[in-house]
Amino acid sequence: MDAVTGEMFEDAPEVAESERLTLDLDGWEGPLDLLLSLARTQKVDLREISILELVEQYLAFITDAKALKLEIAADYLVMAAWLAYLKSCLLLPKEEQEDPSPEELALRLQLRLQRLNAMREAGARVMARNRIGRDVFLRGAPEGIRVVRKSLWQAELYDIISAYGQIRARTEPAVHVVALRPVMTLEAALERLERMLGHSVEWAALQSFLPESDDRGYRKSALASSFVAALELARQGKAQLKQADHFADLMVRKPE
Amino acid sequence: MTEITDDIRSVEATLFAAEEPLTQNDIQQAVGEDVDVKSAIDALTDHYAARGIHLVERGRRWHFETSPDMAHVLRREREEPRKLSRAATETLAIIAYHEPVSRAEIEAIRGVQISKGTLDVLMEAGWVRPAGRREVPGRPLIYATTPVFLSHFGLESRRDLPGLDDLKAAGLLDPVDAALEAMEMDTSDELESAEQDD
Amino acid sequence: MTEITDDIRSVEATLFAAEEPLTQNDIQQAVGEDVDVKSAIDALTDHYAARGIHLVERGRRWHFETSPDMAHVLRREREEPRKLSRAATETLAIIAYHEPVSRAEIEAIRGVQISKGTLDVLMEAGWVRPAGRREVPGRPLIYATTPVFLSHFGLESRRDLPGLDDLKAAGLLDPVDAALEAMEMDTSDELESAEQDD
Repeated sequence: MDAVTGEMFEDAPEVAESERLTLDLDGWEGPLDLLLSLARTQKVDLREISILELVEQYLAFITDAKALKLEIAADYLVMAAWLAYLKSCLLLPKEEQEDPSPEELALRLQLRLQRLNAMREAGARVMARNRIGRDVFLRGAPEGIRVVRKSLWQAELYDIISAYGQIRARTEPAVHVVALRPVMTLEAALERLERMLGHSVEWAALQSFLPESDDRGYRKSALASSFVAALELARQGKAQLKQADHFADLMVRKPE
Repeated sequence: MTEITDDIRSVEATLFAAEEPLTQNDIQQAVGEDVDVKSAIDALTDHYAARGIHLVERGRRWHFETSPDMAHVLRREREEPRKLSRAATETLAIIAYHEPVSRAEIEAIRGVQISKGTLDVLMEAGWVRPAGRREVPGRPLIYATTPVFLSHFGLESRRDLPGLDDLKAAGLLDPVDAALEAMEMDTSDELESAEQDD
Repeated sequence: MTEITDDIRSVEATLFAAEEPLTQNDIQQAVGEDVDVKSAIDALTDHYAARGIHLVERGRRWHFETSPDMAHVLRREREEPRKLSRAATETLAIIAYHEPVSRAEIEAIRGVQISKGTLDVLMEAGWVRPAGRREVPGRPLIYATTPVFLSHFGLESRRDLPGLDDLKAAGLLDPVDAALEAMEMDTSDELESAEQDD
């Protein structure tokens, strides 16, 4: 897009005024570009350029473009407004001028045009150099230099050993070792209850047969085991049981 | 030595820039009718015979190639230190502890499949070698460690590897058990405190 | 003429075989520690200066390319590199002559916004790269040219950019503000000297 319209202009910089008006404004890359193009038609060194004349040209150009009902981008109009203001300032008597002075504004514009022009010419000179693929050519079929990357693998003995430990730990069937708790086994309860019943024919609460202990867990275990043991002894006819009410004490004695 | 003429220079440049070997006719078309291509080729062949590049003819086509005795500059090795991946480390450990061992056995012990690349890496490192086949159905390849493995890791023999008891003593074997136990303790504590609240 | 040594031959072969320009270090790595690469490069540059192929330095990298005066022979039937748009050409010139330079600075010179595609085209060509950020509010990205830019346009270094010294001397690479300040200083100097003359 830019290339085509840009070349159009560069190939024909001397087109007559009327013809140039028929060009789409898109042919310029912004107002500064258009100003530079107009400046070049003054055919003087940019340092000698008459900014006032340039402003006149730009404003005339925009007015003509409007008359031709061309679409004009906003930034061109902004530049036109600014240039109109600059022109009026430049025409005013010096005493009435404010800061920055119109001369400075004009000088700034001139400096910007110089810079853009310098880069445009530099770009053209760079493009005109002996370019690879156009003026000079590289080797068509280079063999290429291959770097064969050989990995130097690193590992420490510790890595191997700890990895093995982790595999074993991860994959061994998990062995649940339940810590030994203080419990009274059923066998122990049977033996104990039977032995203690041998000494008494009086009714006594089951709790009274339990061993003394500060361990709640052990006491609970002893109670449960002794209860089952009492039932077993009753089944074997070695003990009698009675209970006055629900949740009342379970009474035990040796059969008469 | 032949004088360098523009004819020779243009044939030289044409052959240099060509993407494939050129016939004499190809060259003639490129450089134009007036050039004596054959003499230019002869002059160039002579000139380059002593250099690092030669102009050679292959099946009536000419091209430049690097001199055969310079092949070593075209291929060079560079060693890059790289850390062994987790999978490779584990696989190496299993081979070291269980050798000789088949791939299926490694996977069974690891509990995870291993990719072909993992064993390749270990063999490339020179630490593992194929050690025959297991005489079972399918005759799977079995792997073992190499002397390079022993020397790299500073081991006299595989017996120097710490045994399971050593690993356990070093705390390398029981992270899972310890965690489980800790969990059980927590649970019983909670139950008790719940009972006490009653 | 320099005698052809194996050192020269190996550097020659390396540069010939390389797919891209090589730094002196690249070459050293290819040919080995013992070779005096710099002297070999100098000898080769001399030797090839008269031939159809030249050894050239571009941004501290060396490569062989065809002699520019052979362009007419080689250009035939080859596609020209795609022509760069005016916007891209100017942008490239601004980056090359001002580097490193921010997008806003490029736009200030061109007096128009850069369309997104313009910088992309230059980066895709490998001529321009982001070169960090300017430590000013907003931390804008700044752009610079690459070694590929230098080699593509046949520049040994940025100092070879056409007219660079003249542009510098004329202050045309300075921002407008700086130029104005400099001019004011000059003017006041002149005024002062004028007053002194009175």
